[in-house]
Amino acid sequence: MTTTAGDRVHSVRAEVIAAAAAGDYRHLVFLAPEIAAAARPGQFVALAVGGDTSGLLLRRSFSIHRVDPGTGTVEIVVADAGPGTRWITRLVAGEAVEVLGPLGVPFPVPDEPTPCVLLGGGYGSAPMFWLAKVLQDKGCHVDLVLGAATQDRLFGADLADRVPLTVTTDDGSAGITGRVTDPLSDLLRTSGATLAYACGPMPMLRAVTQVCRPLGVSAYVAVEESMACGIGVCMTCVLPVVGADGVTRMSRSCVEGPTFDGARVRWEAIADGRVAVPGDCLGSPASLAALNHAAAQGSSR
Amino acid sequence: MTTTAGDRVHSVRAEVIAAAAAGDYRHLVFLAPEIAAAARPGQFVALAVGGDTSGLLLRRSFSIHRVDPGTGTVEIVVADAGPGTRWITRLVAGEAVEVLGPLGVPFPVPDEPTPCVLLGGGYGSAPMFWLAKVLQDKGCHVDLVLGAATQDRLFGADLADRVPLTVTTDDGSAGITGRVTDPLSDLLRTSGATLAYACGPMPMLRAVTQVCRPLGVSAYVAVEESMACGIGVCMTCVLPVVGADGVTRMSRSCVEGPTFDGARVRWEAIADGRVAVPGDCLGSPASLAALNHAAAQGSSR
Amino acid sequence: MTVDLTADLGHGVLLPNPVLTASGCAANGKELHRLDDIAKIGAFVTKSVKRDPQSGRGTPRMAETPSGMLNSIGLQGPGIHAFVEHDLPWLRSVGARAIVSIAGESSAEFAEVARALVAAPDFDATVAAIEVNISCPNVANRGLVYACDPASSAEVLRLVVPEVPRSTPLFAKLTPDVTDITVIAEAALSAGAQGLTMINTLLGIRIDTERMRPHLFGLTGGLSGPAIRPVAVRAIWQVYAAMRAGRIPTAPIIGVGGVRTGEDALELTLAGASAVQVGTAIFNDPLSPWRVARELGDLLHARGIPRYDDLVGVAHDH
Amino acid sequence: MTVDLTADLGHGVLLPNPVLTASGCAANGKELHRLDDIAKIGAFVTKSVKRDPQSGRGTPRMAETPSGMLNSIGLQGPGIHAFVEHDLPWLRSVGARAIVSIAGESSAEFAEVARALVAAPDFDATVAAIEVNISCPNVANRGLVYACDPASSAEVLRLVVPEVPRSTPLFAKLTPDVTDITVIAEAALSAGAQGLTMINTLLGIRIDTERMRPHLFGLTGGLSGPAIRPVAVRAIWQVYAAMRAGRIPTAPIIGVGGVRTGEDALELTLAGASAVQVGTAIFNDPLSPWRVARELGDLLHARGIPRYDDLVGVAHDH
Ligand SMILES: Cc1cc2nc3c(=O)[nH]c(=O)nc-3n(C[C@H](O)[C@H](O)[C@H](O)COP(=O)(O)OP(=O)(O)OC[C@H]3O[C@@H](n4cnc5c(N)ncnc54)[C@H](O)[C@@H]3O)c2cc1C
Ligand SMILES: Cc1cc2nc3c(=O)[nH]c(=O)nc-3n(C[C@H](O)[C@H](O)[C@H](O)COP(=O)(O)OP(=O)(O)OC[C@H]3O[C@@H](n4cnc5c(N)ncnc54)[C@H](O)[C@@H]3O)c2cc1C
Ligand SMILES: Cc1cc2nc3c(=O)[nH]c(=O)nc-3n(C[C@H](O)[C@H](O)[C@H](O)COP(=O)(O)O)c2cc1C
Ligand SMILES: Cc1cc2nc3c(=O)[nH]c(=O)nc-3n(C[C@H](O)[C@H](O)[C@H](O)COP(=O)(O)O)c2cc1C
Ligand code: FES
Ligand code: FES
Repeated sequence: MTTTAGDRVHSVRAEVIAAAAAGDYRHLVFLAPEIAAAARPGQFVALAVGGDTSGLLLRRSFSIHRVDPGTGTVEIVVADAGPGTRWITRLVAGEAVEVLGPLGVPFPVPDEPTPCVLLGGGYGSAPMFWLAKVLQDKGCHVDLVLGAATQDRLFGADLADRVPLTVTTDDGSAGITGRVTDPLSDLLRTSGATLAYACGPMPMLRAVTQVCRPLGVSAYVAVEESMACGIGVCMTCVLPVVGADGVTRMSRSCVEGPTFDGARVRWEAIADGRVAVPGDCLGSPASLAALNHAAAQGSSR
Repeated sequence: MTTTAGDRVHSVRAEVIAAAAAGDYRHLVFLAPEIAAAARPGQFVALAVGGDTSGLLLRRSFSIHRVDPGTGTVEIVVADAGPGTRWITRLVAGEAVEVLGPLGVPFPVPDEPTPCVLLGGGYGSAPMFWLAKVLQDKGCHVDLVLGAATQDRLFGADLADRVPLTVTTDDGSAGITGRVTDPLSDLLRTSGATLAYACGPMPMLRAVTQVCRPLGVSAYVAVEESMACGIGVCMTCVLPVVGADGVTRMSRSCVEGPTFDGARVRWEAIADGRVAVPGDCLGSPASLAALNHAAAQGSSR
Repeated sequence: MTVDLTADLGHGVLLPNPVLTASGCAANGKELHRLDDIAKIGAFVTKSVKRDPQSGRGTPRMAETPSGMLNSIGLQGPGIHAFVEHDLPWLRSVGARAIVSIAGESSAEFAEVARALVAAPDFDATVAAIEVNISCPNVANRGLVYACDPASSAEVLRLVVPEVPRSTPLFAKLTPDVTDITVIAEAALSAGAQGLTMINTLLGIRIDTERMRPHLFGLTGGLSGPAIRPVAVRAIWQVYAAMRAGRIPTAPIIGVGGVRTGEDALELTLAGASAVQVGTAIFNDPLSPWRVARELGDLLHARGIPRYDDLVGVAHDH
Repeated sequence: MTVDLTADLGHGVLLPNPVLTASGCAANGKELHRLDDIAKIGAFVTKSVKRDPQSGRGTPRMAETPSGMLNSIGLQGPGIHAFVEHDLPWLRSVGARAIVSIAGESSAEFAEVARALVAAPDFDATVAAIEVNISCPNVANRGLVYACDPASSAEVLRLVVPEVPRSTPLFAKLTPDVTDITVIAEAALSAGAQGLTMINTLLGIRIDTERMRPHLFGLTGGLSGPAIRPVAVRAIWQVYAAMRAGRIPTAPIIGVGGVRTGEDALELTLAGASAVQVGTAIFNDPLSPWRVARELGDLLHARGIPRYDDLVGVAHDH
């Protein structure tokens, strides 16, 4: 399992090749051969929005749905969530857009065939089909669970032709009524999976981790934190993650993530749209106060 | 000769019906029936630029090229002069744009048939064909002079089918080599015109006024001052104009103009992209100092 | 559910809705009335008026900036006597509620302007409040803006207060260009201001890179528009917080700075504003004072909030 | 014609071009180096570093605003010892010229950080100048930002100056959130700063209107981006004018605030900046530090101006 954190990031002006509705989402295909050649599942791209006269400076991030290194195309799935995404959903074929990528650490893929369960919530399904394919190519058995609030916000149920698929919706408009995590324990048991991958809203990722952990299943989750730069220079996209050394750090989800081992994420610090700094985090105000206190004690002795 | 300063201003979202190149300019036709019904030559419209995500707040002003109250269309001619106009020149049929109008005081039109000379410089030609028609409909003889730096920046030479036309370019790429004002004295003499109308850059308007004045010819000029609001509320678009009472005031070119009697404009205050406040202007620092001085003298007596 | 948009400016001044025009961004009413009825606007704030007619500065008087603009008008206007003779009767004739903004080059001039205004026949019927624009230069103090100095700010208020009946509240308009705006707020309130308007423009400069000289005739200009909204929200927040903490006298705040939508107006309200002015946004959309009020009502309706006034400063509780 | 883009920061520090990164907008180099060679940037300004590792604040740490953004990072970083051990050697290894930004919660901490930096084995080879970020809170003085107070500003400089060889100029970084920035500039220069960096961010707040609470975890944030450029130009202009008039000591100014294009860089230069930093624009276009330098060169070439350094402050002459 390797990462690409040190690899080249490409900044390109990409032509939109196709743009079409997909339920409540917009499915966009653009030409970015450098990105298509380098990207792996779990990585994302960042698009500039609003064109030349834009008052929106920050880029918007999107999981890569899939790439085709042969044709040089990159695909994303976009929900209209605000002014930036609205601008993107109005792009039509022939227009150009500034794209940065591939960004972030991809999902780690096992070297040996391993049974896996993949879970996608809403547009979080987008990268799962490509990931499924990569895993299957490695000989892994893959089960896929897609969930959403409603059928219209379910992405890609039609794309899962080669993967056993379970669908859930909150309102029962498609598949099983309930959460995407509901069928997870049963699936893990029946498939004997030891690996899970999830992409979707934070509460879902937390729930996936909570189901997997007691069963000894590793859960890799792709988080979605508000990002200003996407390339690791601004420090806005952090969340508390426990390192290999057991120390919690505020880690940048754009370069150290967006994929993390769910067991290492300090979920209890994340609530209600906010992330607090755990008291034992490296360099937290609490830990610095303790440090200074200890230093003072030391010097007074 | 009446003005429309008190009339209703319409703020509409207008569909672009047609957009095409015209030399270096872009000729735009949009649907705005309220504006088309009310507008008269010399008035202008103000367009919002950049769409929903725009960081450009201020509207851009354009002389109305012509209107068709029957079809409800309004036409303008746009030079790519910066980010706002660039955005406008990229509009295509089917898109929508926010338009405000009709704005400003139209050219005054004589009640009696009167021989006139019309002069347009660069895109300043745009309103002249419509004005010519209105004057001809009143029985006026009309001569038209169009000038520009180069042939590509000459607008509408092909539109002057019913008007005697003289063309000038600075570089001689079309018509007479020289300034649009060069043929003016001769034309005034031969046609016996007592009225001139001009639209174009400030130095041209000043020159037209200077040629006309000694000959007793009234020159109405449409000025182009930098405007923030276009509707008379911000006070950015002023220039010093002598009123009927002989007093100079900093007058708003968007509601008291853009058409002014050239003889009333204090051209000497306008130079090098700046307009100074004449010392004898109402409320100028100099005149207020004099006022205070007089008051002090009065009270000391 | 009907939403009650009434805004309470204190001293019995209730406005039918909390969305006002900002001084200098709507002239004195006639021009905007060509687009819609200004009597429907919460209150119409007039262009700051001085004693004598003012030519204002030379041009360029403005520069567009990213999501904002610089202006350097120089308070062009008719002077208080012409204002009282022409503008006030017109505002009355259309049934507008006016908040009259006054200015001066000396504290005595402020008082003189206030006196002439209060003496106007249309004063009682038309003027809901007076805005004292102390964010303008004090000629006696090296041209330093009054509101950059607590003592100068207080002096203006002390001279104006006796000229104005207590039923017509005085709002001091503050500049954000200070190290601590709560100090100026306190000075103005302690000297008798019954409310505050925040913020005026930020001082800015634009260079014409072609001509390699300052773009504005008057060199400096005031920065306004959505670009400055975070600064306006911060100023309102700080002063409201100081009031809650009892560090300065409590009084209503009128918020202004970068408001373009109903949501923006809500933002300033939640930070502590009892009413909100729309300025530069008018140049983008001259119907914005009416639109913002409508959007604000729609927002409250959609969220099931029955009374606007209940939202003032509410973000301080969460 | 070849254009000479050399920027002169005084004390013999010449940079091959005047376009730098802004502290905190480019981390410590590794990340941006994935896009292009940071050794080609005029100088790489590192994220402000304190003595100890810093977790920074909780999130949200940013809010997008019209043509700008608010940030509230809380100086997250490795601490000076890890910086000296890992970041500085890396910067040296790629041949970058670094300007190291230092910060502290007390003036003593600033001095301690400077001392550790100067003692680093890679210091001489890599550090062209030090930026003293006094636009951060002074814990001893109720969390008031040093650069809001002339005395605190001077104290930091007085303690840092003796730690640093004179051949490594110290640039004090100022906040625009003051009534008169020339007073702070004078305090910093008189206390030994050899240059000034202007401006840091403006204090702002954003309210989350859905949740009706402040959007940022840390309540206030710093406003940056093109939205604030007119304020940066004004601050540079005022300080440069005060230097020309002999009211404060003369020293080079590094301009920062809203630069996105070569023309923006030229604007700050004409106002008085000897070099220019690119900050928030990097988030929009991570190649902007390189692009802005290229555009600036092209602009000068197109206008037949052979030397960048001849343009510094030129708008004051017209
Ligand atoms: C790694 C990653 C992958 C993502 N993948 C997808 C995807 O495949 N499909 C999709 O539709 N969306 C995806 N998102 C979310 C998408 O980036 C946001 O919906 C979008 O940024 C919102 O921008 P806006 O202008 O429409 O909304 P606004 O709310 O107006 O945005 C305002 C600011 O907040 C930031 N912001 C707001 N919401 C989010 C969010 N959820 N995540 C990150 N930043 C946010 C924006 O970038 C912007 O700077 C992803 C986000 C991340 C971080
Ligand atoms: C009454 C009137 C009629 C006009 N008619 C036409 C026309 O028919 N065709 C045409 O191509 N142009 C016309 N113009 C000029 C046109 O408005 C400007 O070219 C345009 O505003 C420039 O905007 P920009 O974003 O492209 O350039 P920028 O230079 O980036 O504009 C920056 C700011 O300055 C203002 N500005 C810049 N130049 C001018 C200018 N010359 N006049 C007014 N404001 C300016 C802009 O409105 C904007 O606020 C007219 C202007 C006025 C006032
Ligand atoms: C062109 C213009 C003229 C202004 N004139 C005045 C004025 O006369 N008196 C005043 O108190 N404020 C004046 N202002 C400031 C506004 O009232 C307001 O405080 C500021 O612009 C911030 O609000 P906004 O971002 O909504 O424009 C003016 C602003 C602009 C843009
Ligand atoms: C995310 C972010 C982090 C910043 N961190 C620092 C910092 O650590 N030290 C510092 O002196 N300035 C910091 N700044 C301020 C910038 O260096 C710069 O002064 C300011 O953003 C204005 O420039 P800009 O508009 O080009 O961004 C930061 C700015 C941003 C946006
Ligand atoms: S988004 Fe900037 S560091 Fe992650
Ligand atoms: S453009 Fe605003 S008054 Fe003329």
